[in-house]
Amino acid sequence: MTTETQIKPEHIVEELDRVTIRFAGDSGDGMQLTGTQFTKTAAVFGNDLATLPDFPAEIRAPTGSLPGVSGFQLSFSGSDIHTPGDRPDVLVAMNPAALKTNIGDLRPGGLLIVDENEFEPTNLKKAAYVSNPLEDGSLSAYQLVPIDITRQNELALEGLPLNAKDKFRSRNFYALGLILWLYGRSMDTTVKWATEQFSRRPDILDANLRALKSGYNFGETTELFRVQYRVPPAVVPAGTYRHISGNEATALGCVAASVLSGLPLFYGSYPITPASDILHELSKLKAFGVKTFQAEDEIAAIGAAIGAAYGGHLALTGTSGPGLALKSEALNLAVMTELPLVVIDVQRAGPSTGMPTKTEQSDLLQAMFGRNGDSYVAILAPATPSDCFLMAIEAFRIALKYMVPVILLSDGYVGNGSEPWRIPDVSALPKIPWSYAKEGEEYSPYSRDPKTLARSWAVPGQKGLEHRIGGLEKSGQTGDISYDPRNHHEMTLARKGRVDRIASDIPDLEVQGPSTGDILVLGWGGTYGAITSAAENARKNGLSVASAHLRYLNPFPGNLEKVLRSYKHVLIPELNTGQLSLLVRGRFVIDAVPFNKISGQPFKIAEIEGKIDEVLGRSGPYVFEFPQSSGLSGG
Amino acid sequence: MTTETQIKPEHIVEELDRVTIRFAGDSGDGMQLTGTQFTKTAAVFGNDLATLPDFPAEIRAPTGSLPGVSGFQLSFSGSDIHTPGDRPDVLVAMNPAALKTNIGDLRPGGLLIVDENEFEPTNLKKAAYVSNPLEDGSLSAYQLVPIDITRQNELALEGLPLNAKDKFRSRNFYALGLILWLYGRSMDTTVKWATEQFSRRPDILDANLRALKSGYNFGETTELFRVQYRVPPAVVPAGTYRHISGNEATALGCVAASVLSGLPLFYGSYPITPASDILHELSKLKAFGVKTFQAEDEIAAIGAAIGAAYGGHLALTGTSGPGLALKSEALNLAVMTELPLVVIDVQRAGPSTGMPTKTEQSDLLQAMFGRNGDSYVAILAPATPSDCFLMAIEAFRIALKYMVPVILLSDGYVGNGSEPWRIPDVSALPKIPWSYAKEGEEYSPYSRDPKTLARSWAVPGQKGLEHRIGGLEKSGQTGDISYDPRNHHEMTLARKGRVDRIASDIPDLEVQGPSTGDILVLGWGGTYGAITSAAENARKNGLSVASAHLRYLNPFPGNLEKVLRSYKHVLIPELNTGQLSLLVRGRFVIDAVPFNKISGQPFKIAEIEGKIDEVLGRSGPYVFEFPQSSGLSGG
Amino acid sequence: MTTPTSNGLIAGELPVLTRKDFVSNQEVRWCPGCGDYSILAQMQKMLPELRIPRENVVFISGIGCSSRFPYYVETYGFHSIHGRALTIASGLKTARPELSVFVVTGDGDGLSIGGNHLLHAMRRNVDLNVVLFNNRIYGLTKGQFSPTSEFGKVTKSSPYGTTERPLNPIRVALAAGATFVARSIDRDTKHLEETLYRAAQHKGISFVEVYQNCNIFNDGAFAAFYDKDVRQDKMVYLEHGKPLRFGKENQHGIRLNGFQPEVVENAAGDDGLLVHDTKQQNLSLANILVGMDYPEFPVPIGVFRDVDGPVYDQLVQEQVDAARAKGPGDLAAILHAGETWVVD
Amino acid sequence: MTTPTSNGLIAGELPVLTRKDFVSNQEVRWCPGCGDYSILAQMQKMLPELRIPRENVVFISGIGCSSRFPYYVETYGFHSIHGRALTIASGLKTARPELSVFVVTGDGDGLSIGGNHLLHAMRRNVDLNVVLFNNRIYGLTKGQFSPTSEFGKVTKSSPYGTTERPLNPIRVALAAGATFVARSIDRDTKHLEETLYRAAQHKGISFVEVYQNCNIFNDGAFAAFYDKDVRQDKMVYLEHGKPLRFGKENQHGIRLNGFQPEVVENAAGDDGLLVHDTKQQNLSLANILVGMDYPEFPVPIGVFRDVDGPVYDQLVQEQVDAARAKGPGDLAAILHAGETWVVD
Ligand SMILES: Cc1ncc(C[n+]2csc(CCOP(=O)(O)OP(=O)(O)O)c2C)c(N)n1
Ligand SMILES: Cc1ncc(C[n+]2csc(CCOP(=O)(O)OP(=O)(O)O)c2C)c(N)n1
Ligand code: SF4
Ligand code: SF4
Ligand SMILES: [Mg+2]
Ligand SMILES: [Mg+2]
Repeated sequence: MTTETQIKPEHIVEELDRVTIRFAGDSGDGMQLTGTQFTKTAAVFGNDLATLPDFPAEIRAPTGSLPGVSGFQLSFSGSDIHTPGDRPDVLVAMNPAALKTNIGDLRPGGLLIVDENEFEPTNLKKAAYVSNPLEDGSLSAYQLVPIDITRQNELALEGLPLNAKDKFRSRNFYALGLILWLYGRSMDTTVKWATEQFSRRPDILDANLRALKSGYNFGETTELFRVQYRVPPAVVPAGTYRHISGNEATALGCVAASVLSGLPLFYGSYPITPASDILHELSKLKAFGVKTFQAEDEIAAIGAAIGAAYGGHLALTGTSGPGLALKSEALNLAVMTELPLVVIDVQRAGPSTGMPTKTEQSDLLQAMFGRNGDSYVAILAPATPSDCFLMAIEAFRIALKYMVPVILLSDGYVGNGSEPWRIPDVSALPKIPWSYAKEGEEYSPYSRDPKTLARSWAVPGQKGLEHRIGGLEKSGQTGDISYDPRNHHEMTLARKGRVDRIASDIPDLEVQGPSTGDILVLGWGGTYGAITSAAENARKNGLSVASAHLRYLNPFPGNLEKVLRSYKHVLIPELNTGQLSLLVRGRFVIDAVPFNKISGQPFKIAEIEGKIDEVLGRSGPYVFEFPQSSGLSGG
Repeated sequence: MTTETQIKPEHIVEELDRVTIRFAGDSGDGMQLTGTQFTKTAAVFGNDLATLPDFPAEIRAPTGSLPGVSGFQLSFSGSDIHTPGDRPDVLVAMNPAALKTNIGDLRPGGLLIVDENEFEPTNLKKAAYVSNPLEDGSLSAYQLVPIDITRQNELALEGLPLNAKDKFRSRNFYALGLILWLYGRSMDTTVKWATEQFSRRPDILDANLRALKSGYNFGETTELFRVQYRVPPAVVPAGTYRHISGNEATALGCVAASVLSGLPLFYGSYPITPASDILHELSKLKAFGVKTFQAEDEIAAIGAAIGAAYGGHLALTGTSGPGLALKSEALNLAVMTELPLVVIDVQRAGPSTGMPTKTEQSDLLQAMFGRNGDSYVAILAPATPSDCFLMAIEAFRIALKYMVPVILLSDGYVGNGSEPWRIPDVSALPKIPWSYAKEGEEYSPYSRDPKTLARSWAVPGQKGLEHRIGGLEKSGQTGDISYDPRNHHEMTLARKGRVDRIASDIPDLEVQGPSTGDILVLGWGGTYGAITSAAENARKNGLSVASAHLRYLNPFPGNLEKVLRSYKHVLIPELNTGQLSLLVRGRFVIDAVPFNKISGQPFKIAEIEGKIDEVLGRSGPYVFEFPQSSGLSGG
Repeated sequence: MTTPTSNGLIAGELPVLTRKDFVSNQEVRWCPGCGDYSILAQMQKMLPELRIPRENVVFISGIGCSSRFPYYVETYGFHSIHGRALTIASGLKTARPELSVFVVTGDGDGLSIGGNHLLHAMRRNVDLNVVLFNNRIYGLTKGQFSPTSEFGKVTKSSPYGTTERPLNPIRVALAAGATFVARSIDRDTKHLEETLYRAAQHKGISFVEVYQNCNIFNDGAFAAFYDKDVRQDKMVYLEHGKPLRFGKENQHGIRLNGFQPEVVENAAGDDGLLVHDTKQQNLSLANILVGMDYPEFPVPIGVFRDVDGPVYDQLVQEQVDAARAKGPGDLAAILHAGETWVVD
Repeated sequence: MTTPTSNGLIAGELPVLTRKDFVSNQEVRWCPGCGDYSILAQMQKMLPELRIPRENVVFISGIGCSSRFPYYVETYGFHSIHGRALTIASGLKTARPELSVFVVTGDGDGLSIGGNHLLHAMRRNVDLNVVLFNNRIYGLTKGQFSPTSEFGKVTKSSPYGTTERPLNPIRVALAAGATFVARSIDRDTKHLEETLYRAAQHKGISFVEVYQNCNIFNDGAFAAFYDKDVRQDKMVYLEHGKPLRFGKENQHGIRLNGFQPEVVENAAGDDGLLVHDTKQQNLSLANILVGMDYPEFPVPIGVFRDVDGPVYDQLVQEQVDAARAKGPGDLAAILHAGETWVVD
């Protein structure tokens, strides 16, 4: 399972349990690629890991500018980890702008590798540096290692038939080589990948590989680094693993649901960050019978999906927050016509256009209530990137069984983040059952299954089951339009009741830690890692802290109230102003404590630990420490 | 103040405090007109009153059909009343369908006047009667008075140069005349109105007046009614009164806000039931500088209003539930750009198209949360038709002072309902203050007033204040695009905080009844009348019951928590599945009891009284009694 | 993953249905005298002629008086939300190309709130049959102006007259690339039925504008040219391959002067008269015809365009079929795609 | 109720501004090489020529790369939401007709999600200046096909090629009744600046489609006809009153054959060549020109239509003015309208 680690005897080797590295550079500098390659290498080696890519908002912001900085953070470990790390131990900054926007996060004493070549007046000015930070002593809190990466790389590529720009573009491989060496990792994974990737550009391949090796050798030969580090492999369950991002896992989960149900998948969507990748993924999978429909807008996208659901297909629409707002009127049509439909919202920071490339959990109440009338849908939320696979399947299972729209609340952090994933055994995945109304029998569109309250589903093409549905209230008996008071009252309660009944069909909420105690930290969605780690740390510190994570937001798991009442305090950290908090407090009349961060960034473990201390009275009120870069616009 | 009452000595006159009458007939039978005329007469006489029109969903459903039935209920009284009455004392049914759909509501022993001419086989069949109810004894619980209105009216109009259809169409005047006589009312108001109304059709005028008088005289001369009734005038504050519907009052309130602020009113809207009348009203008022923009859809309507707000005008958009769903994405742009905008939602029964002509209060949570991100707006709700005038003015006051979108939640019951209104003295209405940023001074679009947190408003045309706003997050300092974590956190809290601060600028919640006690019945919107009456009745019965009505839903009045904690129980009746309940429970962690009816019908007083008894343990669980017609579709 | 229906269009097995088979049990609830009744009747007459199993026919509508249509037709039906019928229909037809999908919409539903979906369904050329009931008013909401109301029209929402020029639905359809575009009239029952039939037969999107009288809120909107006594002088029927002629004795004609049409009164022969050609891919002729504005010209009625084009739902199906022909999707294989590693 | 601004267009007081006055302090953040830079530059050059007080100029955009435009122009600016710029602009202009309002949109923003608003703003003829940056791709979301992408185009969201035909923005604008319709190109800076100027001068809506190269996701989309060496042979510039001629030596021409255009190679004289006329109310000619599809025809560049029409915002203002001329609104009077009674 491990590739030979390349630790040379002449270096001191220090063993670490966990390391967090951030690569930062201009968006043209290939930092996402560098990070991904290192991540794969660590994964193949057997580390547990978590990643956090951080894209700039602009397609191509001006080179060297602050808004143009692109970052990729990963944390890899010899034991179980849940987050990409609060603060990097190592920062690789390819230019002054990358340094400026990222240095605030580096832990004091951390290793800071910079490409000193780039610290010349023009770039310094673009990054709004008045003096050169490499020289003015402002970085004294860190282990600063300035390397002239650009120049070293140029030298390494001398003689290659490439122009200066192309040569310059390979310097991320140089940096990657150096970091691989530093952590005693093999270049194999990257060499293999690059060989495939650049098979049609042997000149580029050659340059990149030379850069990679030069960086590696530079580490080996210079005296700059006296210590090499070793992070042993983690103990993880046996199986075949791959790396997967949340959006990929979502797409695969939807296709799996199609295979497991035997219904063809139809995806209606309109591109929007950070959900577009689901469209890109699914549009490739035509061999599975998947049809993707890039609509003229979000309304048309959900409309088309409703049409497909009406036609008996597995219907999906996906978007991000502003798109969900646009879909709300049509989603209500699916609520009223009780059609099985899955809606994916990869949440981003709002309101309005907000910060499209930043994460947030602020669409929960929109998902619950963002429609006219008393309109109930089921709501699920994956906790991690790979969980998207299972939750997508689960969304379709519920939609088909209860004839109900299901909203799957992913977010930018989960969707773009990635993690190692133990690939499930396809034959072990349970089939998804569904049924159409029987031909030849009396049919009434709103006759309900007594157990699930699901209405009976007849689809065009079924002989003798011709009927009409629509957005007007319908008689529960005949299916005809009805303005009858009792009927509307009862139909409203039936539509709600059908969602409530799902509670008995989903797993109970699981608690990590003591089953009664001082604090339960309750979370949902992408905060899973930070919450779990914070509670673990608290327990390690001897505190009575449990954590639990809701993957079902509507209905809640049946045991939720009991769990909540087993702790003195319930703490609910969310990346919003308190949305789950409101639901929990309002539903159970429990004085749960909201903990809210609305900065477009995921929680740090330390932040939640800090709040736990506050709630336990171990410290004063917790105050967020935002990075120093905060005064800058576009940072 | 009173017109001479026309009670003749030869009849027994019984004095009543309150009478509720329902006129019901085919939509072509002019029942709305009949009801309105009686209402006006009662108003001019000095009664307090309340009305409830009930239109069919179809424009013109087939004559005589159940879905074609149109009704108008009014309650008039010698003392203060708040609702159009739970159950009519008198039902006038112009055909079998009208009888069928309305008889379930008539109080046992009530007076039932029917046009017996219409109870012939075809009509009976259309109303799904197997036998003639006038003959089969099924109406024995009521004082049945069958009159051959059609024929009597025909005779009265004999010789007039009108065709049979036109003659038939005047029989509502005959019925009106009869009822006017029965309650000892003058025909003056109706004669005056008709004379103006039909000034260009003297033949029709003549027929209607003859019909009116014949009905009146029929009461006077026949022995069918031995008793005449008298409902004395109520003691109401001095002033000039008129009749006003909620939608009219809303339109007038908006124009008043324009006059009081000195800013021209711009109304962007797309027609939708039951909000269209606001568009119709405002489109007439060009002399006030009002510009109405009938947009291509609801999105364009709010977009245009946002444009007008950006241009420094008084910006308004209005719709009903499905339209609010469509506006949600754009409304969030107004939230983000912090522009003053008023959004009116005349709620109707949902979800989806629902029952467009029926009332409901089910858009509260949509108004609160129906947008992506943490998005806060102010929310107001008028309690009665005439209250719409004041709340519209208040909405604009708040929007301008806090630079915030305000949603005004009216509903079909309030919007279409009408009541006598003491016309305010224009000169006594307070001016609405606002200000643009000062030319010549440094301008930053997100610099905030320290007290209100409102941002500074500069509008195109102001020299030297050129700036850019938009839906992306902006730096609170510079107004430039900002992805800075701290900035987003702080801006989100500022947008929320600005709404929260309104709490100190609105009146405290007033309580009717004891200031501490067993139950507080808390309501909002159009349930005001039923709740107030039920609490009054309960107090009359010696119970410790207070009521309070929220006209401000976000933020809540500052004293709300204190009020809530002064009672053993808090009961929250709503025409939805528990929306205010959730907000109150979640905010204050108080176990308020939801009481929910979702039938498209307003609350009856008795229903709330029944629930009060349940909460006090004076009776078992309260169960709604829906009218018998409930099995029928389209009823 | 098979398509989940029991019936497709199986050759040799064409069903014999009658008009009655397409009448539902729902009471029709338009105002007495409304033009919608005729459109419903012609549709119900036409449907059996298509020889399609009834269960393969679907009617989808938005909101409006016209959009009540599906309730009255005994097929599958979906009365959706305002303006969105085409989106639902496009999804349904793309998912299930074997169905025969009709869309019923109004001038408000289809051209106001739903205008964009019309544009895009047409450019995609989804094989739908769209019928737009144009009464130049909002009926259901009781009489506001619509995007086809005449400039200056006084309505409930325009007491001072509108200040906006109407859209011409045919012109919009042509600009969006609709492959079958026609206009008919509620009262000309024969022409209407025939037009609906041709539209249904067309592969690709068909768009039929029907002038429909709303006798409650816009009575007589089309009377000026389609009242019995003037009709022949004020309308010109477009027929493929025939010169444009009109008038009581068919005595007048239309010819081109450069690219501008002009009326020739009492045209002697057909010489020089414009000959209609529905088969032109190029839109010039259709655009010239749609530019013949009343009252300068007689109102053109009939098929403006009837051409072939790439059909969206078919092409999507073909892409799927082609991909599956290379080997149907293997779930285990895509789960294992990319780099994997084994922990044991 | 006076309009709340300090500056109107006061004759005799025209401001003298320079290009620099229209450059904001914001760093321009398009990809290096993007065609948007040129459009921005020509706009900033053109604006001073209008002699409008800078504070009376407003730029409103939707979302997309193109829609970042307002940040870079030192006027009032509103970067709104995807597809809705025209609604905001229509409201602003209707409320404040004295302002000069520009709308910047993309092929996705303006024709996909925003297509309907385009139709309706055009039919209303709101006096706006609309510039649509057509790069035939979604730039900001990183490379999905747009409604102007060529049929069959392979993009991130169409790995098997699109199955839908593109819209022609000019054709749509004409069909919706836009009164000024033109096409220009990012790289032809002179033509572009001039076209923007003429568009801004037009009373009523002006629509300018600008072919714009997205060098990141759709590089060279227009290269086939506008690369330096082929340009003169593959494009034809439309000039009012002039015969349609093109080619390196201006040797080729366009003439009509019936209602169909055809290329005349090496046309001797101008005789018989089609003479351009932007002033036709009738759309036939403009529609013929827009139907000249590449590569059969050279790509027409220039003003297709430039006519007068009733201007929405003006008419609305006139209705208000007329009503107020009869006596401004009296609040007390309308509160007391209808029947009233006095209780004392
Ligand atoms: C989202 C939404 N907006 C508005 C309405 C109200 N509405 C229903 S039908 C209609 C227009 C009807 O006009 P048209 O489409 O011409 O149909 P017609 O009634 O004339 O047949 C409107 C505005 C609605 N139901 N939903
Ligand atoms: C409601 C909504 N849907 C989708 C998006 C995502 N989005 C932003 S710009 C864009 C399309 C951009 O294409 P275009 O309008 O052609 O502009 P370009 O970037 O090419 O200049 C999309 C789909 C969004 N911001 N909002
Ligand atoms: S309102 Fe007009 S369109 Fe609607 S049903 Fe009545 S007549 Fe027909
Ligand atoms: S992505 Fe394309 S359109 Fe957008 S800025 Fe870059 S080059 Fe320009
Ligand atoms: Mg209509
Ligand atoms: Mg584009």
